[in-house]
Amino acid sequence: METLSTATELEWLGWTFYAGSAGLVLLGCYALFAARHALRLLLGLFLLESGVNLFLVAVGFRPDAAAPILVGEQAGSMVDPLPQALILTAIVIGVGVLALGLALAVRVAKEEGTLDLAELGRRLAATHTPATAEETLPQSGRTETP
Amino acid sequence: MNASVLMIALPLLAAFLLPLTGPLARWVGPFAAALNIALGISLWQTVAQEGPSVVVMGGFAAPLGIVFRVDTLAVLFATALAALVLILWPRTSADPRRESALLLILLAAGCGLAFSGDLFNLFVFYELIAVASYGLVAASRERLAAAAGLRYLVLSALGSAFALLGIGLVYALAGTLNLADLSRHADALNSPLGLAAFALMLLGFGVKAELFPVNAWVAEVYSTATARTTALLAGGVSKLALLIVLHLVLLVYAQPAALSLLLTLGLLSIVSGQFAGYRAADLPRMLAYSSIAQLGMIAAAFSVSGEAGVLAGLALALHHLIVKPALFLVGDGWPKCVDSLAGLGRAEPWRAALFVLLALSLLGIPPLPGFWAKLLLLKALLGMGEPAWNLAAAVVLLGTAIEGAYLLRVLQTLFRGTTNAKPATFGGALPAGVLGVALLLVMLAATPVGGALQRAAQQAADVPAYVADTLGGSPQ
Amino acid sequence: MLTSRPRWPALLFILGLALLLTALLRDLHFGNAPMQVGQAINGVAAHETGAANVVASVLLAYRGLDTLGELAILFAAATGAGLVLGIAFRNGNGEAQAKTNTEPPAGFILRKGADLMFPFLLILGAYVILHGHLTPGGGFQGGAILAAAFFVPQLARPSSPFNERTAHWVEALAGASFVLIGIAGLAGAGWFLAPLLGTGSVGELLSAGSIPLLQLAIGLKVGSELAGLMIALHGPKET
Amino acid sequence: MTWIADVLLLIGAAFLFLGALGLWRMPDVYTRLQAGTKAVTLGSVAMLIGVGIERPDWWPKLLLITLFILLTSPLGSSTVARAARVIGQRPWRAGDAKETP
Repeated sequence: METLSTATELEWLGWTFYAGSAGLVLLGCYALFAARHALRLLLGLFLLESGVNLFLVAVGFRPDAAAPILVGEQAGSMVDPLPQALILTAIVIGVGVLALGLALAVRVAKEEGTLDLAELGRRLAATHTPATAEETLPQSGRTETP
Repeated sequence: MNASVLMIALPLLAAFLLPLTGPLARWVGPFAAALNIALGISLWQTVAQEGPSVVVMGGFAAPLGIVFRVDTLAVLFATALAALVLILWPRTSADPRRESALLLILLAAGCGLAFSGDLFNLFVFYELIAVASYGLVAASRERLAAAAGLRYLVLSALGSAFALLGIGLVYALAGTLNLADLSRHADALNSPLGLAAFALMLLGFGVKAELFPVNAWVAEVYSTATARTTALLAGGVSKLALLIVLHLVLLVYAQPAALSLLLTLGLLSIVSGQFAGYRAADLPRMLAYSSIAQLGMIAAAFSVSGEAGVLAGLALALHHLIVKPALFLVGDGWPKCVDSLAGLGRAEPWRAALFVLLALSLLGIPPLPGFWAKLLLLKALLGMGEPAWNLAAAVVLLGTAIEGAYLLRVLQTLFRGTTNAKPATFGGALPAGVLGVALLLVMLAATPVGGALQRAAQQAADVPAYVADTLGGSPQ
Repeated sequence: MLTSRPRWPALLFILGLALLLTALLRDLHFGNAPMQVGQAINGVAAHETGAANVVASVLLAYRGLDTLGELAILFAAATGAGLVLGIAFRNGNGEAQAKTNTEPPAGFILRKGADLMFPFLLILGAYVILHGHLTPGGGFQGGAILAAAFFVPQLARPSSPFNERTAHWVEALAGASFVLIGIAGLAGAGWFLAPLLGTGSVGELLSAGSIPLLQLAIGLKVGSELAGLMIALHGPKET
Repeated sequence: MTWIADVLLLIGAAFLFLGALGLWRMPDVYTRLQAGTKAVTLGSVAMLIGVGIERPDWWPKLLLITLFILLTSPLGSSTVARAARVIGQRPWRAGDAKETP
């Protein structure tokens, strides 16, 4: 925009963008590490993806440049269109993965009655291997197998 | 050369139109896969005569548009994947139409991964394979298959987000996404930030390639998905993910730090995979862990810059592509627990004999192809002449010893005692037999196969030719 | 909630990651990334593709193959979801079936609102799709609006038939036509997804070669796909 | 004129923040809904007006967006509230435990 000219303003804007995207990425990572419920994990993934997308848009930013859409006979610089196209693709990919994840969660909830992924992992580890299951269970503090 | 595009477009077209084909739906998929094999063979001949070439999408030349690089390596992988998909086409399924569509999409995306010369395009095809495989994994009627699929999806999506972040960093630093163009601007990526981008991409693409920190999904998915899906993921998809890593290492990240990182992850995969395989008590899990270790070896081979490493990795990859699916198929239907396999060697001699053949080749017993692949790997690792790579050779030998211990344990169990259980139905007899015969053929035709691999490795490792082909040799 | 293990390891990890990110991002100069490809595209896009919206020309001309892959991902996700939910509802011993049948009718507000919005959403979706090469928007955005247009009435009147057969046909033919336009480019100009029909003059509705056609194919495909996906997640209707 | 726009944008941001805070701090579905709807609607409309003062040539589009928000936001929240009531969610009373979000 035309109001953005000084270097300090640009720097501030840059830090805002970077801090925003890094914050979203970190928040998403935290959700993935701390939460165990499948829906929360999927939400965390979505946050993480938003952070990545914000970063990509920030990469294409140019001071004093317009949106990459030609209106009439316009001269002057435009911001980088490529990252914008990339994030459009990335957003659609994210939606597809999220939808499939929700569908899987519906099936898991119907079949297993829980959406705690750590618990499901424990059940998965115990499916066929009575021998190894006993080895791994004590460290997680559980003794009974559901 | 445009056949390379058709190898992607036609399976996608078939997948989109599949809901409308009515009673023909059963035949569309295998037909498209067979067509892809035919296209691949014709491409192979063209490449053999005219050398590698470049296909430009939409007529927009690189680096603005997306390009396909058609060389021996790419054609080899695309054709091998098509053949694997055809061999492993499911006979029965919960929902044949949807499963066929997913398999066709996997086929198209795999060809795209083999040919594409654009970083983001590779990411899109990688995601396409990932989404198709989530559906295929969950299509199993096994209990907990959906749970395994969900955990797999979460981990894989985390990896993909990291990979996308890495790609964004690459674009921020170098201003381009075309691999050949990035190769020209490789200096811009020779910084901590560039290396971080590589590490992020390695984490992302390493999920499918079963690399060390992000392979927690492997055992649980492979032990719940159907045998054919497992065979396809372990045999085909993982190699294609490593192919991306190979392109990155050869063209863009030839810097020592990146190579050491890849080597470290590969070695950690070998060690963790072999030890976990040694501890595993059931057969699918044991095979899954062994698969992690084998892919670690391929990654270690790719970390050797230059032709020798590519050749070794290629030989290992193709060997694993034949052997591991066959092993999963042979083991399907047998009791899962290793201890209950006792006596099956007498009850089902042919099946057990096939298992022995495959296991020995996996281990690398001399006349079998697996031996030559491992020999090439050791030669390549020692050829670097640096301490880290010498250590890697020792780790590979150690891994082989552990692998020998657990595979021989299975073989011993097979031929010990007798069982009064009825022989289980061998559903995968035909595909497993075909793969076994292919292994024997490779053993008999070792010289021509070796020559072809040599040519593929030579073309792939010739970076200046790649750059000149793609960018038209134009000066900067 | 479900977490019984301590949170501080995760927090510590995140803190470390944050420090790492800050250290790395300091090297990245905001606002002057070397956008070589982007600059080059900005310079030639209008001339080469005839689209006023440069993002659309990147999406459908320069990187058309990405968009085809993206379309296939959405298709794969919808197919996979159908597969997974089909198994889930079959295993669910008819309980799910019973639940959807006893679902209470939607309220007055929702019914009236849905009726009120349907035509507007339809027009908006069509506008966004057809002007994709001129203004922000395009097939994916418009397709999502179309999907909402058909899904909201479905929420308001669960018993009214959503014509899945038609949706399947639209979905399949739209997807196929994207690939066929690509193959037509291969046959005509020698390149997959090569622009057809000439570029026209920048800024007019009928311009930009095959981009509007591709936008239309994407819009219809995404619309039918998302509507089908949401209805599949909503619960089984028939079969 | 610009300072009016700035004030409106600030008001909008403040209400959006309060809406988010309410979504987090309120004890049950119904109270959360009202925080998430009323405050957010007011916040976004204030922001849109602020943008409209800054950029007078965008008025028609902004007006359409405002109308759309005013139409859909209450529709959505009333539907969610109704669904919560139908499945038997009891409104929160003083002394009840706060629901975990």
